[in-house]
Amino acid sequence: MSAHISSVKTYFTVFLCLMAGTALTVWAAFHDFGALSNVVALGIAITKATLVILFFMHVRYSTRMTGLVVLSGALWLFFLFALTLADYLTRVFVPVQAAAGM
Amino acid sequence: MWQNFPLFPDQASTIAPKVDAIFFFGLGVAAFFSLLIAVLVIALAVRYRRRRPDQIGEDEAPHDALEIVWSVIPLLILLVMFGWGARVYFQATRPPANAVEYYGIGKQWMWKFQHPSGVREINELHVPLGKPIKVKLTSEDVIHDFFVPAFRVKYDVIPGRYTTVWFQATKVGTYHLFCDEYCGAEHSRMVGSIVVMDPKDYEQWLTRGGGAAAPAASGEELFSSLACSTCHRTDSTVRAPLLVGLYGSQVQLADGSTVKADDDYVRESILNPQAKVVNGFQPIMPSYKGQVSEEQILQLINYIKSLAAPAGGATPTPAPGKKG
Amino acid sequence: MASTPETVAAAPAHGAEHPGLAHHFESYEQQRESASLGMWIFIAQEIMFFGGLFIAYAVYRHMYPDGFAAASAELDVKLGTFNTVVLIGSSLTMALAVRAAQLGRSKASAWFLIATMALGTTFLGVKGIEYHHKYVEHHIPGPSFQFTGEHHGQPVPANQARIFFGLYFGMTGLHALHMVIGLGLLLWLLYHTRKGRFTPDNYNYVEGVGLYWHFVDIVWIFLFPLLYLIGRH
Amino acid sequence: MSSEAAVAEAPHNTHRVHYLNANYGVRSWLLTKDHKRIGILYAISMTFFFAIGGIMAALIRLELATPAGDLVQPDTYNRLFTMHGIMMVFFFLIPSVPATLGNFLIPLMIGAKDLAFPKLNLASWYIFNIGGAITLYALLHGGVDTGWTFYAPYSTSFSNTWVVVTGVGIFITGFASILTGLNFIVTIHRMRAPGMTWFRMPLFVWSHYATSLIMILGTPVVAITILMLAGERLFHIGIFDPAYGGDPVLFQHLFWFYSHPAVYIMILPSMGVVSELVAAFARKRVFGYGFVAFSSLAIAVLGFLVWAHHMFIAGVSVYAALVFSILTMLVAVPSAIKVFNWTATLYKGSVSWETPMLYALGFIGLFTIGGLTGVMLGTLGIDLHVTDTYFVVAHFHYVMVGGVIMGYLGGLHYWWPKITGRMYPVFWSKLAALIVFIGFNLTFFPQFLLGYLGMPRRYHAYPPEFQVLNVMSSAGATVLAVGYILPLFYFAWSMRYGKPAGENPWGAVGLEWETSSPPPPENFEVMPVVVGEAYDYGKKAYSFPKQEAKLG
Repeated sequence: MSAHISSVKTYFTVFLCLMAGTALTVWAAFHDFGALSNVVALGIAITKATLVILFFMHVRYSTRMTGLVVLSGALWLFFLFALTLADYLTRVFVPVQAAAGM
Repeated sequence: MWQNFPLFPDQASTIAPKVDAIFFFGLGVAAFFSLLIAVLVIALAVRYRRRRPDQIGEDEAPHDALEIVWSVIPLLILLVMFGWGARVYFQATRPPANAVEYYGIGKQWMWKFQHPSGVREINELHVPLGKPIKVKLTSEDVIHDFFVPAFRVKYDVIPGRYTTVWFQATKVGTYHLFCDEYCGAEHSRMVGSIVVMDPKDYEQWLTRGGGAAAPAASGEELFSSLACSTCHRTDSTVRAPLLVGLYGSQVQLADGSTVKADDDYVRESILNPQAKVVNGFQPIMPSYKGQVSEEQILQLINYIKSLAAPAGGATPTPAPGKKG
Repeated sequence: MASTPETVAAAPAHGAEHPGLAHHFESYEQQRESASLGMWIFIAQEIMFFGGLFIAYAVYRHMYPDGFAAASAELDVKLGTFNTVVLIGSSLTMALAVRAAQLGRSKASAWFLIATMALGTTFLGVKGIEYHHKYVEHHIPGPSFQFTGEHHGQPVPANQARIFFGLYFGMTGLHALHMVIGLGLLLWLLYHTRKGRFTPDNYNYVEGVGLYWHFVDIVWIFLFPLLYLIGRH
Repeated sequence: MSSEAAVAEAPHNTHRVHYLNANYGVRSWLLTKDHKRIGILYAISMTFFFAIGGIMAALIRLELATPAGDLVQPDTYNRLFTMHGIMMVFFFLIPSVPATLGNFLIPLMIGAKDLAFPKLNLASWYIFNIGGAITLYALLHGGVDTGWTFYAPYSTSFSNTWVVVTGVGIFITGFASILTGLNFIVTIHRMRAPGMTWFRMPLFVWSHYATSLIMILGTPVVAITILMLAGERLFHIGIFDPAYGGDPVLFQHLFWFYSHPAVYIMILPSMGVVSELVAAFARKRVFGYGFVAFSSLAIAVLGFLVWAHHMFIAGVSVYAALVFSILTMLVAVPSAIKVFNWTATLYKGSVSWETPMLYALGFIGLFTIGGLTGVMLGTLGIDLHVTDTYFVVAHFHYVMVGGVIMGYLGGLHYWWPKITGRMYPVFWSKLAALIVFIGFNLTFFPQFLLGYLGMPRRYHAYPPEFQVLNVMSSAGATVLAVGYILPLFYFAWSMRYGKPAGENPWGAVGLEWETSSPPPPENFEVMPVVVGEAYDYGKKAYSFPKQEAKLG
């Protein structure tokens, strides 16, 4: 199967979605969502990244193997984050704050 | 080199038998499986040795059941080891409430200890038999590690934060203290000893040997020499909060939150006063960072602790001799 | 997935009728799939490379939220947003360049490559301006670092801001380095496109550099909100 | 070794072109794109680094023969154990089996002409040597005294040795590992011979596939950690240094995120070698082929979830310690599956006691001890007492020296006839295997006792009561050194005087034994098609369709 060739229209629609995403994330930054502000910012960034991966990088049309490699990259990053933060979020930190913060 | 040749460390603390118990269980599992595999491999290799040059082995149908068995059984044994180990770990890292608190400072290639009564020692720590002892540790430079093999006690001593170890000695004697995290050139000389004594001898040693001023007393001198007393007065709270009865109480901060006035709060307020400003006061207190060493901070903390007694309470009279 | 088990044709010397097909590959398709898979594995490795910096960011933002918010306030959101638009634009032109190569239109592909390089250089130019601004403000970690900021009325220790700026320069610096390498690859690609080396059968290098460029864009898509947009409310 | 060109032609195959006599001259070797020659180049530079690491090990053992630190200055001792660690881990153990035997054999075993990216493969060797040269440059100027673990804040602010330069050396060598891993994954996915499905591949290839996953996903994290360490040391950003508000435990998290999977990079290829040896010398299909294959992948994935069992007493939270301890128990199960399956393969086999099989049996025994002491270290209650003592030193030497090096030597002895077309003397090789086994146990078993007695790691002066065990260990080290030197002699001898080995000297089943020894430049005169299962000693597993019209 020769690699899929997307139409110019697809590329431009994806581009516009990315522009909208950028505007949205900047707008969202100036409004207080409390604890959710991180979730919103990361959510928008992940959607934009997925758009680039699926359409600009043709993962949408390429072999299952390519998708597997992308997912394994993300999964390993998740391993790193989940288990490192597991330590930091549950650590009863008794800081000698002065030395640390000063 | 032959006269003293131990093969097993002596048990000198309450946690030691517990650690040894799970160690022997682990050793038993390791020895059993190692011997099992070794005997099986040698027996099979001899029993089925090649007799004719062109002889080939018989093909075996796969036994999925057997595979599951020798996956699940090792896993179960491992989970038992995990659970038991976790219990011992919890006991070893949680000091009992009535533990007496000592201070320990690791500094490149020496140990400095301070008893609750203020006596200070270098590279040696005298402790009473049978009492739970908690040592609050921090480091002034790199990561060290407080390791007493006879007590089966070990924890890293990390700069920038407090870590604690606790033990309750069960045998009188002198035991090795090692620094167990690589810390530079003289890492292998950063050793000391823990001397376990009868409580009576310990008290005697304290008064006789450890003649240093009670930390609260020298803390009091520091309190005035560093001009803390100019603002923190006992009679007025115009410029600074009242310190009498402060230690251990809940403090209402300017940003609305409340925090317990423990060692770290006091320490932080000395070195970085703006971090937690008490409600109703201006952040005018200067920072003492760089002007006070770790020991002086500990002495100040002890002085403020001694103020915890109700006003006019028996502030300990300064002991006669004063060791620097 | 294994190379399609057609009869094992006696492989002729590849050079003659199959320009650009390496001797140890059976077919163009096998060569293209290998090149694409190789590039994707390289990108998975790059994800973990940047991942180390992102976890350091996450840990210190958890430990010093105020310090990070105060330090982030020093960054210029307008320039950051402009840069994001520029970089996503360059991703578009890169995708069109790859498409042109797939269709064998070398001239169009060359122009799109030039557009991508122009946008990339603009991005680096804007980054240069921002770095100079930090230099003037003494916000570069090192002996000359000064910081007196505050967040919600609370003064913020310089240490916490220094960590933020250390991570800022680490992450955006590494990203900029990847951009410079990308521009070098694009230049090499432009040279070979103009010489007509890439055909609809053999455009692996164009696709490879395209994947690399899109990855660098994705890294910035995450960097922008995490560095520029915290603590703006 | 490097004067390959001088290899005397074995009389009977003078007319046949193979990869050694295809072309001559130093240029033909230094610019080769042939995976077989690159494997040999790797073997040469790795042996050189192993020798340096070995000399340091000897000096360390000499120093430790006496309680007082009287052979070298304390600072010199610190540099010795640091460079011993760096040289052995980064420049010998990680590339040991994959870069030599893996490079040589994977294309042969899956019926490909070469690896997917030959130019990248050669670049990987050059990058490996450049990294090595930089680290040697730092070594000659005093080396590093931070331990191979580079813990902050000692490495960032208190050590005034060549930390940054050595870090750059290791950073560069890491890319050689990444390129090798990338090459293997793409080759195994895209270039298998027709008919070679995943479950007909040799277990050697499975284990290298799992190793490559770790190389790709783990190495970059240590690369960025070294960059951050250098940044901290030069600009005092405050990422790892508590004096500037950093957390030294974060460095340990990032360092061990790679360095624990790195120990699986070292052991998995040797496990692959042992699977091949046990199958070949029992002349039987490996028992539970599917389970052994998937256990390699399971080790690669679970290996990434357990790193903080190196940090139980380093200040991580108690709950995180629980999570990592239970995950460590999980990662031990696939290794147990492998050991049980190897043992079961011997049942009803036709077991021959050739030299490679001696190394394989030695591996199974020693790796079992190493693995089980590893599980003891993963148990929180025990780790509390034994971490950072000689118990840990004994554990990882049992796995790395008893496991990886035994596997590497076994593989070398097994495929030497295929690589050089020559056999080596049986008596001397069996003697060397025995000496290595005895020397190894005498060196490292006493260290288990020392560990529980509480002798800390990285001490050059220790209390006198530990001396007897240390003297035993030092004595064992000398025996081990003899065991490692012997193969250099008889391997060199065999290249000139060894009996010519035919296509299949051991009567084993495998695509690499279906071509001539040494193999032709493109591995097979005619590309094979796989029709049978792996290790099927019953019927012929490979056919060569164009058998009659023999090519050129």
